Amino acid sequence: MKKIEAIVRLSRFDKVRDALAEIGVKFFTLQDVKGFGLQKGTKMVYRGSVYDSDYIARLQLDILCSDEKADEVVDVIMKAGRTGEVGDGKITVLDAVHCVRIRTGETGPEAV
Amino acid sequence: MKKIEAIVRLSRFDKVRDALAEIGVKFFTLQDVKGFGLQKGTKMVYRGSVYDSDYIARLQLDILCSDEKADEVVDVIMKAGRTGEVGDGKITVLDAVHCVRIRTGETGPEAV
Amino acid sequence: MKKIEAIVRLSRFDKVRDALAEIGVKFFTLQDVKGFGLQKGTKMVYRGSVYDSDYIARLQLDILCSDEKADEVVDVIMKAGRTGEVGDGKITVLDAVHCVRIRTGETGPEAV
Amino acid sequence: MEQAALEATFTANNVWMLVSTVLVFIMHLGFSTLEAGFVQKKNVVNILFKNAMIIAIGLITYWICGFNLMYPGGDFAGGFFGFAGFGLDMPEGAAGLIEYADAGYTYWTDFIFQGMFAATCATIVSGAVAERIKLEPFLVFATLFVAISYPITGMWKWGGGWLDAMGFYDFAGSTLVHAAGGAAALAAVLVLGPRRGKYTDSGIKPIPGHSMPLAAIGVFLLWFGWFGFNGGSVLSADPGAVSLVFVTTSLAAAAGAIGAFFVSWMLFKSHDLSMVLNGILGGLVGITAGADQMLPGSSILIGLIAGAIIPFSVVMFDKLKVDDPVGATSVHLVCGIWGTLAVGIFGAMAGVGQIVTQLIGALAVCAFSFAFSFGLMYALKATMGIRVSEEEEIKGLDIGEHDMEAYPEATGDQIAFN
Amino acid sequence: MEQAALEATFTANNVWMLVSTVLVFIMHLGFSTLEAGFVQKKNVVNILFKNAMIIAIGLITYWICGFNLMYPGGDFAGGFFGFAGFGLDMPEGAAGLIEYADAGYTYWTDFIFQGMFAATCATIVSGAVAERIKLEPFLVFATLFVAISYPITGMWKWGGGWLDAMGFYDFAGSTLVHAAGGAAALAAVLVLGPRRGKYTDSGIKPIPGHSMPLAAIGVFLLWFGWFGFNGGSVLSADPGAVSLVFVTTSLAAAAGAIGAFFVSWMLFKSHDLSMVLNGILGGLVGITAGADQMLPGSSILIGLIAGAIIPFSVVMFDKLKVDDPVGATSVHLVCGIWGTLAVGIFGAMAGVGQIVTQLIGALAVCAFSFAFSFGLMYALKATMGIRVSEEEEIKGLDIGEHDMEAYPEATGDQIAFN
Amino acid sequence: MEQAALEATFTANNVWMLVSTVLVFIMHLGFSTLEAGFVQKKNVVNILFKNAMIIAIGLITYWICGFNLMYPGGDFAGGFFGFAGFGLDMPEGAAGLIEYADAGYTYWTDFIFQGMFAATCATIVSGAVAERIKLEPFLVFATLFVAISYPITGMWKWGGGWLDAMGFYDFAGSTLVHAAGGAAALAAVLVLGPRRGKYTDSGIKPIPGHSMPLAAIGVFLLWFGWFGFNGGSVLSADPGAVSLVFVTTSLAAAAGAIGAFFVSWMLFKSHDLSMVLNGILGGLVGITAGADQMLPGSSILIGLIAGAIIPFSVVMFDKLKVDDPVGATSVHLVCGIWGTLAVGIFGAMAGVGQIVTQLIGALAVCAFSFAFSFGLMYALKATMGIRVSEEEEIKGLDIGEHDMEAYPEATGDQIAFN
Ligand SMILES: Nc1ncnc2c1ncn2[C@@H]1O[C@H](COP(=O)(O)OP(=O)(O)O)[C@@H](O)[C@H]1O
Ligand SMILES: Nc1ncnc2c1ncn2[C@@H]1O[C@H](COP(=O)(O)OP(=O)(O)O)[C@@H](O)[C@H]1O
Ligand SMILES: Nc1ncnc2c1ncn2[C@@H]1O[C@H](COP(=O)(O)OP(=O)(O)O)[C@@H](O)[C@H]1O
Repeated sequence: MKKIEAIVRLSRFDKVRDALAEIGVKFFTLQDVKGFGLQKGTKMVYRGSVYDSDYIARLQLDILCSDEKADEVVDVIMKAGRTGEVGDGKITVLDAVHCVRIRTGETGPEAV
Repeated sequence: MKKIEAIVRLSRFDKVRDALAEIGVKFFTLQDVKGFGLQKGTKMVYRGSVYDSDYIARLQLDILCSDEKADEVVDVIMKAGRTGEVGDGKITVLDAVHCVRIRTGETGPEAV
Repeated sequence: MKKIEAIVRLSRFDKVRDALAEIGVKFFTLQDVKGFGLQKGTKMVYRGSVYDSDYIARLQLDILCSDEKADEVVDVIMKAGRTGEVGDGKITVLDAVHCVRIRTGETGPEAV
Repeated sequence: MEQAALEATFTANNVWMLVSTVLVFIMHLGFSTLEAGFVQKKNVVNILFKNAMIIAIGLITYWICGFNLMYPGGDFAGGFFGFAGFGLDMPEGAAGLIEYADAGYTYWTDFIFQGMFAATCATIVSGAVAERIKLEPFLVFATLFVAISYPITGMWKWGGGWLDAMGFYDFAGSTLVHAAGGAAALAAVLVLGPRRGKYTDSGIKPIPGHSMPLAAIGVFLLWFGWFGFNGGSVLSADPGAVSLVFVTTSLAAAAGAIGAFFVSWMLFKSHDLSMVLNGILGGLVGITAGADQMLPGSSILIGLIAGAIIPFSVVMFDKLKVDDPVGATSVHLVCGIWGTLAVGIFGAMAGVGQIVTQLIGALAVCAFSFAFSFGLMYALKATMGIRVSEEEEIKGLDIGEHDMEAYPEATGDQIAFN
Repeated sequence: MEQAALEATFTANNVWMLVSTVLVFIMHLGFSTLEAGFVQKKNVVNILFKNAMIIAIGLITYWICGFNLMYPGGDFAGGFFGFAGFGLDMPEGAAGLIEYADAGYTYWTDFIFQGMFAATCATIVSGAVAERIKLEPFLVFATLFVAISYPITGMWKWGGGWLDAMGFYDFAGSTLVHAAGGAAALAAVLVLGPRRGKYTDSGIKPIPGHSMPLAAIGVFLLWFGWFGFNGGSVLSADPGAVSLVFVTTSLAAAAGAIGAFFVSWMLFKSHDLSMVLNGILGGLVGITAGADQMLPGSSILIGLIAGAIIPFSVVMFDKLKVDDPVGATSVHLVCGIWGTLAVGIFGAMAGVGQIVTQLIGALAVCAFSFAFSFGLMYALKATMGIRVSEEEEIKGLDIGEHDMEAYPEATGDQIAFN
Repeated sequence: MEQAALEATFTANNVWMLVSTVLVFIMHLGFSTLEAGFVQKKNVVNILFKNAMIIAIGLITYWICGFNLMYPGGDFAGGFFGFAGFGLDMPEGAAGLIEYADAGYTYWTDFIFQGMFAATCATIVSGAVAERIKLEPFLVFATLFVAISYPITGMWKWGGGWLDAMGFYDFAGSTLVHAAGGAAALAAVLVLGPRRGKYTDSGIKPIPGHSMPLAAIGVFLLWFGWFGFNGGSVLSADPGAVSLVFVTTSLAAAAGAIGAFFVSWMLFKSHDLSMVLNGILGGLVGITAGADQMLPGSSILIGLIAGAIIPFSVVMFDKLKVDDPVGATSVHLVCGIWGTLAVGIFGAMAGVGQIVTQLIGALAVCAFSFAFSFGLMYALKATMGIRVSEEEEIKGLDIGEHDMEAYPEATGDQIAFN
């Protein structure tokens, strides 16, 4: 079992979701995250001061899948999420030692 | 050390929290997440259009615990979080290679 | 590759961010989380009831870095994030089996 | 006074009464935002929906029967009940205009000013039963309450009924509007029960409202509207009377804030905004019965006491497990009764006899209003059911009753740039 | 009437007209919050910015030329167009004061009351084109529309032009303000196209507004302001007339809520707050043409029908892929035409001939307003471009046009304690 | 004028003055929401609390001594200070009514209208010191400022003091209310210091306010209230004068928006909503001193310049490290002085001598107000301490001073369904 965490642009989210659906990933978990760093955010103006926003807004998708499927999922996200501009995001793959579906108690690949 | 990520229903949160307390898990981290998928969300109406919400709202609990305790924690969440209806959520167990309490610098099982 | 998840106080965030920048961690992901537990939150008053807030607010930083760098990162966060009062938070280190930069497709340490 | 000048005065009077009508109207927005601010995010659409419907229902039912129940004219017997027929019909010519109220206002002005009042009374209930009552039975309740109960008790005094004959005084409605609404709210809450999770074995668990700015907007708008509520109750633009009412009303509201400020500091060692806001309302409700009878000093005292009552009253109702998310019972019922009694304690009418009369009046109106509401709620409970399911209460009434959210969020719009 | 009394009446009349002006002014806040509530979080600064600029532009252009285009006096030929010159100039002495409008109001009052009206008409468009129009071309559009188109069609009736001569009746502007604004909105939307992602292959995807409380505040404030909009259109404080207008206006609004309530329940099996809010506005727009001609019963019917029309109309426009985030076309155009026709169906002027006249008037004004706006938008599209880039539409116009967020968030301030 | 007609005029005048009072009252809501919108989420309860208390304190202290300090009557010596005793006492009979102000308004009206003004002056300070001042010392400051300083400088002109004798003109308070409040704000900010993290080594770090809709609501409500602020300062309902004031006030506000629009585009290449909102307020403050002296053209110029000043002034204060989260110093102090001078530059009183007189008046009032506030703040700093701890500033004053949040969130209520 793998847990894949993908950080993508808001504007690419629709594409990524649809691409995932095509390869049979029909459910994932989503959260709003902020990319925080030293490089530039977005130009902002407030009461006469021009400044950069501290952070950039990104979406994080958490996807559980079987070990075999992981590469395909990463691939698909990479293709659908890419614009080529700085800031396209990252995909991290973690090992999940265990996974349970609360409703049924199924574990492992059947649970996702 | 294990990191347990449990995605549960909002309406089961109180039960899960209390059940965890009973087995001695007295602290965990919580965040709002969205379950995103192809199946139905909630029926919504807005200005004459009836539609399904894109996502369902869920809570994610992150719990750090010792390897021995992990099974008990998973078990307890499963029992307290279950309604039997589709949408009860998932529990994932990850291996934490290291864990530190910032205040004291304690590591490993003492840190949780 | 390691994924480091650090839960820190809001009031220490600036210090932690600057300390990380000094050791060359120039990008990380941030999210608002709630620390939920049995101990006290903050004293609150509402319409004549004095009570404790259910949770305490914390920030979670997710940092990807190479295996070698991990200890330094943990160390730096621990120093910058510590106040010595209860509630300073935790740092967890997970193994990332894989990591990709979406823009370029670079993997592993080059991707972070 | 010769005719042309009389007509000019009539015009000026009527302008004031219409301005007052507009001001009382906007109190509905005040109630809406106050109540919206004091409920949880998941029940905001529901409370706004109820408030929008109540003003509609209030006006339409007042046209159907309310006005003629409340002001039946000389036709009623015994002073307890009378009805002048359905619908409206302006008397012809001067009889509906300059002669209608001694050049104070026209027939239509009378109707619309009183109609706005009527609707406020029903609104008081809506906040107290928030976050757990089903929409349809609530609307039925509001319709019958405003169509029947409010005009009947109102008639007892303002329609020239038995309380009026007895010498009971209630200038702008501390009893007839506020305590009546508050008693109905209390009855409704008792039948309905508290919100799930409020009173637990380990004590009272407050359920904070989701937006203090909305609540504060509500209180300021209510104060704003109160200038019309009390100022319009002079029933003309009489310069001395209206301006005195402005002074007493404002000072009582100000003193209410100060009273609540100090008492809540004493009791809770904290500066509780929700208490100060309720204190202002308490001061306003308190002065309403005698706003034209007091000098500034007395009005300050009345407001100060009303404001000081609020924190005690809120705590008391909570101890009694009367769950009222917006404090309607404390503000409208308790301070309404206080204000009614104050007419016998301070000001031009002070006297033991008057206190007794005031007490009788307040109790009679509250008793009727309570009984009517209790019975009606009970009947609704037995038939339609009045409480949402536990699951819906957790989910929120916005999704449960309206399939909507108050603050819909697009994916990732929390931070809108990319 | 002898002089002193006449002056007193003049003073009272003018007070009322100024109060009405203030009430119409606050409708701009009503529009602002309504529209802000009905757009997504990422476009809120933009809609507020547009509304703040529109009132400024509306007043300044009305000073430059609007007033003298709309009320050119006897100078114009044929009744289609006239212009009395740039700027303002109060007639000297009594001619600009007591004699200016038969002791109804002064020259300055006339200008400022009418100026507030003018600005509302432009505001109607701003909601319909929200979330995708570029700021600068929109401001150009608003400037020219309010400076030229609105006063020209307004003159046809209120300035004594050909529609007035024909017997067309539009008391406070169901056609001249609302349908005119609505027709302009429709034209603008057609040129501009729908928001990205609204009409997809798999059907209509609603894009919910971000704040129902803001929307509700908007509707209550609009109703509040409408007392001045309709009440001030009596053009004096005549007690009988103004108070009747208050009654008809309020009852129609109330009935609008009820009409929309039942129809949207029937159609969608849900209690849609946005429909009830639009229903109130529909009722208000509907009664506006004949608010002084109706008795309470007819005004309720007019409002009920207007409210019932709203859900159907909203669905219809959506089927036609006319994407109007706030429902301006349904509320202002459709109910505006309905209200104009209703003058011929109900009330004192009812009659087949009148219906025809009303229809001609409504169509003529809408046609002109539509054509003017369509042409202007088209020209702007060809020159400056009127639509933001797809990327900007996704990011939101707040960042795109203003480099700001409506609800800036500090890191971690969602929960502010530590 | 014979008696009956005179009384009718009196009634109409007094209605207008009371309506103005109500409008000035609602400016407090305007200030509340404007300031709430311009602070961070974690300090919203605090700002609302301060504003609710200020109106209460303002009215009560005006009753205690303010009114009699500001309008001491013939008793004062030299024109710098006078006091007619504590509390209020309406002159008997006609002396407090029709004769009190030549049939303009009653004694009570005078008190309550002036009392609302007084409270606005204190409110100006509250925004400038937001997000870092301790609650209790601020309330002490507000109490003493509004009870003593404001009435003393007010008396110099409106109470018939030395500035009045000198020919200084300030129609509705560009100097006496706005610049006085702005100078006090400046003094307070200087003693208090900037917010933590605003002025860093790497430059100015803006701290955006948390809600632009609240800020916009505030500005619209302030404009709304300004019709009473300026319109009521005519001190009667004189149709010509009040309607002219409406025109000049509105056009100046509109022009202020336009001035700020163009200048902030020039300076920042962006459409900064907060600047346009401040520009509107700048225009309003600017016209206030001479609203009855200007023709439309001049009022537009005055507003345009005021609006254009705003962006420059905001940037200047920021360069000087005067940290004013809401722009009170720019809007009230700078535009207040500009408006005062404008009386000598444009309109009926223009002339070099008048400019000098205006300058003397403005400087004298600002100097007194600044010195009083600086001394008082300094004394409070030395005794109670005026600044919250660094930790509390980070956590926010809502938790620190009030143990509350402005937007409490239940677990998971961000998305309320399940
Ligand atoms: N070392 C890291 N640890 C955690 N998250 C990171 C790291 N580097 C980047 N991210 C996340 O990925 C997002 C995009 O990264 P960025 O470096 O801007 O893109 P690119 O790889 O195209 O240069 C960031 O907003 C951040 O959330
Ligand atoms: N493959 C997956 N990857 C990540 N999260 C998932 C996945 N499947 C489900 N989830 C999470 O679990 C929640 C409940 O899952 P769901 O499939 O609806 O329940 P059930 O297992 O009862 O059918 C979802 O909202 C989602 O957040
Ligand atoms: N067992 C745990 N699992 C997950 N998160 C935890 C756990 N213990 C603590 N945390 C997180 O760390 C934060 C601070 O922890 P706390 O125990 O209060 O600090 P300290 O270690 O100084 O006593 C909490 O708010 C919570 O988010």
